[in-house]
Amino acid sequence: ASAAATTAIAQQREGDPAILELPEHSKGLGKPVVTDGYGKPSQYERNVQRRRSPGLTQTAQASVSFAPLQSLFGIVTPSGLHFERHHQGWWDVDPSKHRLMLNGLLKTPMVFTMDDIMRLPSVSRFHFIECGANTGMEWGNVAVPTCQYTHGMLSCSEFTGVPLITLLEMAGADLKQGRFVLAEGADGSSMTRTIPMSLVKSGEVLVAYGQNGEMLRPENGYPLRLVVPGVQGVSWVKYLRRIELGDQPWATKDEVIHYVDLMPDGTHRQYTSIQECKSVVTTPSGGQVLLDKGHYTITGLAWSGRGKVKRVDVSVDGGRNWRTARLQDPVMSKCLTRFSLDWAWDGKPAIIQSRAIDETGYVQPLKRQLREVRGTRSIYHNNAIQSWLVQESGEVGNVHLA
Amino acid sequence: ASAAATTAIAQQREGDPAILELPEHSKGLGKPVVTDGYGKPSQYERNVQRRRSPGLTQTAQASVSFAPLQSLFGIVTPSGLHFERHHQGWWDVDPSKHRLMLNGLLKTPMVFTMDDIMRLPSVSRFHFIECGANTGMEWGNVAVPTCQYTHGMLSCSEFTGVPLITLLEMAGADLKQGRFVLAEGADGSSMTRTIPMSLVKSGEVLVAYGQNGEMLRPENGYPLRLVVPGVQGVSWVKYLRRIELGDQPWATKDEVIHYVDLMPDGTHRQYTSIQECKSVVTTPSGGQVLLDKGHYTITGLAWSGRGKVKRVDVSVDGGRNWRTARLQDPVMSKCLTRFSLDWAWDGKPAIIQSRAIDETGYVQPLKRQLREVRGTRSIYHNNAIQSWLVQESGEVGNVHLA
Amino acid sequence: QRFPGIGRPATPAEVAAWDIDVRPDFKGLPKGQGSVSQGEKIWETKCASCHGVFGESNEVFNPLVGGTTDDDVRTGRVATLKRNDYPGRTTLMKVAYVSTLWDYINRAMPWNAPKSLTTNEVYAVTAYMLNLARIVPDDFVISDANIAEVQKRMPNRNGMNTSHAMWPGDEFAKGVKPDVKAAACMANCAAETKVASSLPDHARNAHGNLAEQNRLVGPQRGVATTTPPKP
Amino acid sequence: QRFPGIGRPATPAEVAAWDIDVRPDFKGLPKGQGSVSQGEKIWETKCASCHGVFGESNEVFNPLVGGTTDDDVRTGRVATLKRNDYPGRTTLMKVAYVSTLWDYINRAMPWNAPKSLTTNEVYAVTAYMLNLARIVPDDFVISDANIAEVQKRMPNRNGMNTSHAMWPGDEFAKGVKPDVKAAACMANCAAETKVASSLPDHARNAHGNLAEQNRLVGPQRGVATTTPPKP
Ligand code: HEC
Ligand code: HEC
Ligand SMILES: [Ca+2]
Ligand SMILES: [Ca+2]
Ligand SMILES: [Ca+2]
Ligand SMILES: [Ca+2]
Ligand SMILES: [Ca+2]
Ligand SMILES: [Ca+2]
Ligand SMILES: [Co+2]
Ligand SMILES: [Co+2]
Repeated sequence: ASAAATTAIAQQREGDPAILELPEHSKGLGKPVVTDGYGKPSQYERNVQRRRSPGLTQTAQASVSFAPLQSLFGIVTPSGLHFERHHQGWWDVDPSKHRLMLNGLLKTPMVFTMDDIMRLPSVSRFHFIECGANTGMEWGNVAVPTCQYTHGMLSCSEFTGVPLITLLEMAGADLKQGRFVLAEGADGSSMTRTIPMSLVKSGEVLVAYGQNGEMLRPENGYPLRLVVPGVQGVSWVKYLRRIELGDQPWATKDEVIHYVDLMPDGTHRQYTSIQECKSVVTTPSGGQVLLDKGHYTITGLAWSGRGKVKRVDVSVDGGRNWRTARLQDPVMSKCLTRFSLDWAWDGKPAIIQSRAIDETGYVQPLKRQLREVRGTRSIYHNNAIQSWLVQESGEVGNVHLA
Repeated sequence: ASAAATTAIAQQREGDPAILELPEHSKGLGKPVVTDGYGKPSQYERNVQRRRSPGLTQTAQASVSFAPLQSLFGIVTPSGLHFERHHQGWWDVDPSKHRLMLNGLLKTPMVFTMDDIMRLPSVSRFHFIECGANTGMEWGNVAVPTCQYTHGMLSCSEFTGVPLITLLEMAGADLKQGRFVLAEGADGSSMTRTIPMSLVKSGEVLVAYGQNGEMLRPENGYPLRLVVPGVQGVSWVKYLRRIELGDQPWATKDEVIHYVDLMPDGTHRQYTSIQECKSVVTTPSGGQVLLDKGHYTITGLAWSGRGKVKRVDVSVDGGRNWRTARLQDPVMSKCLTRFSLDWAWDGKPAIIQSRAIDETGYVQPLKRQLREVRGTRSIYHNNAIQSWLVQESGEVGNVHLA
Repeated sequence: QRFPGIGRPATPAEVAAWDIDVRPDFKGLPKGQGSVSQGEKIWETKCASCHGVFGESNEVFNPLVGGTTDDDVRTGRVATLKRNDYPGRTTLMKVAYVSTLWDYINRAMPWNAPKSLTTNEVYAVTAYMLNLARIVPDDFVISDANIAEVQKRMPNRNGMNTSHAMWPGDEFAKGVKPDVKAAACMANCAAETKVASSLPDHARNAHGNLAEQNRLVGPQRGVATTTPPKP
Repeated sequence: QRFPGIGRPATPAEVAAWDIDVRPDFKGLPKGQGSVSQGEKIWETKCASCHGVFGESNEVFNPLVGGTTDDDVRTGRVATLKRNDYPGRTTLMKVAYVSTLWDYINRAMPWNAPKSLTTNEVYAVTAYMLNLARIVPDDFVISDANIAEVQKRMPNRNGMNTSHAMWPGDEFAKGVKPDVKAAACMANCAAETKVASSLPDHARNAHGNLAEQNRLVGPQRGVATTTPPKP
C-alpha cells in the first residue's frame, strides 16, 4: 500500500509519459500530401474489417461478409466495410461496356449506356440495406458472439441514381397493365427479382450508380444496381442489366425457393420483402469487455423498411423498465437512425436491449412474440429485440431470454 | 451514304456486341467475399483521385491536395478522396497514446484518453469543411483548369464526436471570463487556432473522432480533430492535443500572418473564419468535354458557413437569365447541398453559372462585386460565382467574365 | 421527348439475347425438350460434382432433392415441412413452380459455367431432377408442350402463401396488417430476465479472437477469447 | 459528477509540458533572452538552409524578411501593402505581433525538427529576424523584460482589422454586416458576358492530361489536353 502510494505521488508530480515525453510526431516532419491519391484508414484500425462467419456458407462465392457494426459511428457505412452478399461471386465490370435494357409492357424496348443514365436527372438518398437473412442464425438459439455476426448484414449509404420510373416513362411503359418489374443482373447468377410497380411509381426505386459520393463498389454492383428502399438486399439487383415490365410476378429462385419464410403450419411465405422495424445496441455489445465502472453512452442503430423511426427505448434490466433514447437527426425514411442514452454502470450484471418503433406505430417485438407467430424455422426476417448481458467482469455476451 | 445505311440496317438486325456477346462475368464464377476485408474502388475509377496543383506550394508537406469534385455525387465525400491540407506533414498517431488536455480558465485542468472521450455522449453531424484558401488562385485571373483545382479544397463528411462544451463543463470552465479557446494539435506545427466561445457554447463545435462511420483518416487528424462548422478548415485542428480557455485571442501564426485577407487599403483582416455562402457547378465543369447535344443535368454543390442553403439559381447564358435549381434534401446547416437543373444543350456556346443564397439572405456575389469590396489580393475567401464556358466543340473551360 | 439524345431503341436481336426469364405461366419458355435419361448424363458430368449424383450433397449448397413423397406429389403440400423436428429443407421440398427451376438452371447453372447449357439440356436436367423425386417417371420427356402438366405434380405447389404484410404494395393482397404485434410497455413490464441461451463455452473462440475484432481504443475492448472468461 | 469515471485532473508537470502558447499580451512567455548575434549563428545553422541567410528565400516558403521600412517601424503600417503593384508579402510585412513569431518559432521551427530549440535560442533567432528588418539594432538582446517595447516597433502593428462579419461571434465586433452585398436578379440581368480571362493555351496541359482526371463514363469525358483544342 505504501509503495502504491509513493508511486501515486510520484506520478502526480510527474504525470503520464504520453504527455511528458513529447511523441515523435510533435517533434518531426510528417508525410507529404497525396502519399495516397486514394487514402486508407489508420494502421491502428486494422481490427475494423468485414468478416465471414465460419461455417455459415459452404462456398466463398455464394456467401456473405458482415460489416463491423460494433466499431461504426453515425449512420454512414464506409463503402470499404459495406457488407457483402454474393450468389455467384463478384466482378469488376467495365462500365463503358455495361448496358441497361428495358423491355416488356412498354412502347419501345430501350438500351441505355452508363453515359446515358448518368446524364439523366438523379437523386441522392440515404438508405439502409439489410439482407433478409440478417440475424437469421439466431431464430432458435444463440449462435454467434458479436453484433458484427448477429446484425452485420446491414449497411447504410448515400445512393445516387435515376428513379426507375423515369426510365420506364421514357420507354412508354404501360402503367396500367404493368404491375411488376423484373430486375436482372449481369453476373453469373443473372440475379432476378420481382419488384412491385407500386413502389416504383412512388419514385423511391432507383437505378443507382453512386454510393457515398463515389461510384458503387464492385462488391456492391458497380457500375449499376437497383436501390429498393426498405426491401431486403437481395432485391437490390447488382450489375443491373435489364428491367422487364410485366403483369405477373416471376417467381424467381431467390423469391420463391430461397428467401422464403417457413411458417409453423409448413407453408412458405413468398415475396417477403420488407425489412420490418428493428434495432440493435452496438455499444456495448457482445464480445466486448467494459474497462471500468462509470459512465457509458449506450448507442445503436434503428431502422424500418416502412418509413421513419419514431422512437427507440432502451432497457438495462432485460426489459423490465425502459427509457426513451435520443435520436440523432436527420431521421430519414428507410434509413439507419443512430440512438443513444446515458448509462452509469455500477459493475453489476445488466441486460441491455433496445426497442424501435416506426412511424406506422409498429413496435419491434421480443423474440418470444416473434416466435409465437412465426415459429423458429423462418430463417429470414428476424427483427426481434436483441439482448446483451454485461457480466461483473465487464464481459458482454449475446443471450436469449426466457 | 448507302454504305452507312447498310451498316445501320445490319446494326439494327444485329445490335451492340456488348449485348449480343455475353460478357465474361455473365458466364463465369466471380470472386469470393472478403477478397478485401476493407474494399476499394473499381479499377475503372482510377482517374478519380485527389491531386496537387503543380507549382502551388514549394513543399509537399506544407501543401494541399484537391478533392475531385467533378467526379463526386451527392454530398458525402469518400474519406479516401477528402482534400488534404498539411502544414508540417501528416502522421498516423497511435490512439492508445493520444491524450487531450484542457487547461486555462477552468477549475481543474484535465486529461482525457481516447477511451474517455469515446465513452461520452456524442453527436453525429454532416458538415462541409472548406479551406479558407479554396478558389484563392482565382482572385485575379483564371489560373487552373478544373473544378478539382478551383474548388477542391472542399469536402463533406458525417462527423461523430463530443461537443467541446461538454468537456469544458466537466473541467469546471469559467464561462463568463472564458471568451476564447485555443485549440492545439500534436503534429510538428502543433497547429493552434483561436475559436470563439460563442460558437462552442452553441454546442456545434465538436471534439471528433468519427468521419463517415469510421475513425478519422490519418490525413484528416486521426484520432482526434476539432470540428468547427462553417469555419475554414485550418481551424479544425487535427491531432488535437489541447484546449485552453482564455479571455483573449491568441494571434497564432495561421490566424494573423497566414490566413489573413489583405484589403485594398493595405490592412489585413485577421480571424476571418466563416466560409461565406458559395456554390459551384460540378457537371459540366472545366476540363470536361460533352459527348453530344441533348439533355444534360446541370448539377453542383452549394454551402454556407452561416447555416442552411435556401436557394440556388443557375444560368446558362453567363448570368443574364437564371432558373432556380432543385435542392436535394435533407438540406442541413453548414453542410453541402446538392443542386440540379435540367438543360437541353443545343450545341451552341453557353456560359454556365450557379448562385447560392443562404438562410440569412446572403447572396453569393459576382467576381466583380467581390473585387469591388476586397480587391484582388485577398487570397482567402473567394466565394464568387464561377463561370464555365461550354464551347461548340463540347469542351468546357474555366473563364472569368467582364 | 423529355430527354433528347438519351437512350435508344433495343434491336430485336438484343432483346432476344437478354430476355431469358421464364414465368410460372411459362411466358418466356423456349420450345424444346429433354428426357430423364439425357438429363442423367448431363447431370453426372456437369452437376453431380457439386450437388451429388442424387442431388443429395450439401458440400457446396443445400441438397436439391429429398424429403418429398408420392403423397406430396398428389396433395401439392410437402408434409415434412409441418414437422418441427425435421431440420433439412431441400430445393424440391420448397419450390412451388417448375418454371423457377427451369429459369434458374438456364440462367445460373452450372455455377462455374452459367449459360453454357443448351435449351434442350436445361429441359433434360430438369426432367432428371424431377425424376429423382419421382415427380416424373423414368422414361419421361419433358417439353414446352407438357410442362404445364408437370407443374400439377410439383410436391409443394400448394405450399406457398403471399398474403402477408411484407410485400410493399397491394399487388398480392390488400390491407393485410403486420402479423407480429408488440406493445411498448415502459415500466415494471412482464419481462423474461432468465438467460435461456448463450454461446456455449466451446464456441468461445469459434469466430476467432474477438480482441482482434474490436478497435484498440474506445469505451471497451474486444474480449480475448483465446483464454477462458474471467470470473 | 455528471460522467463518473471519465477523465482525470492534469498534473502540473503535464500542463507545463504542453502549455506552450504565448499570447499578444505575453501571457505564457517564459523568462529568457537572446542576442541578435547569438541568433545569427543559430539562424545560419538551423534556419538559413530553408529561409535564406537574410530570410529572403522563397524556395520552401514565402520570404520571411523584406519589404518593410524604417518609416513602417515608426508608423506601424507597412506602406507597400497599400500598393497594388507590389506582389510579394513577407512575414514581417504582415505580422502584427512579435508574440506570434516567438510562439510559432518555439512550437514549429525548425520545420524538420520542431521544438528542438531552447527558450533562449527562440529569443535569439527572433532577435535576429527583427534585426534583419531593422526593427531592433545589431547589438540588441531581446528578453521577456523588453519584448513589450519591441512590440511597439513592429512594422505592421497597426495594419490589422478585426471588425468584419467573418468571425462567428461577437467577441471582436458586434453587429457587423457582411461586406459584399449582391442581389439575386432573375431575368434580363445586367451581366458581363465577355470572356475576360481564360487559361492561356500554353497552360492547357500544365495540370496534366485532364482526360485522365475524369471518370471513363458519365455525361462527359475529360478533355485530352495533350492535343490542341478542336475548333
Ligand atoms: C461448381 C458447383 C456447382 C455445379 C457444377 C452446379 N451447381 Fe447448382 N448450385 C451450386 C451452388 C453453390 C448453388 C447455390 C447458389 C446460390 O447461393 O444462389 C447452386 C444452386 C442450384 C439450384 C438452386 C437451389 C436452391 O434451392 O436455390 C439448382 C436448381 C441447381 N443448382 C441445379 C444445378 C444443375 C442442374 C447443375 C448442372 C447443370 C448444377 N446445379 C451445377 C453449385 C453448383
Ligand atoms: C526544413 C526547412 C525549414 C527550416 C530548417 C526552417 N524553416 Fe521556418 N518554415 C519552413 C516552412 C515550410 C514554413 C511554412 C510552414 C507552413 O506552411 O505553415 C516555415 C515557416 C516559418 C515561419 C512562419 C512564416 C509565415 O509567414 O507563416 C517562421 C517565422 C519561420 N519559419 C522561422 C524559422 C526559424 C526561426 C527557423 C530556424 C530556427 C526555421 N524557420 C527553420 C521551413 C523551414
Ligand atoms: Ca441479401
Ligand atoms: Ca485549410
Ligand atoms: Ca446519345
Ligand atoms: Ca421476359
Ligand atoms: Ca476511468
Ligand atoms: Ca497557455
Ligand atoms: Co441467396
Ligand atoms: Co497555411
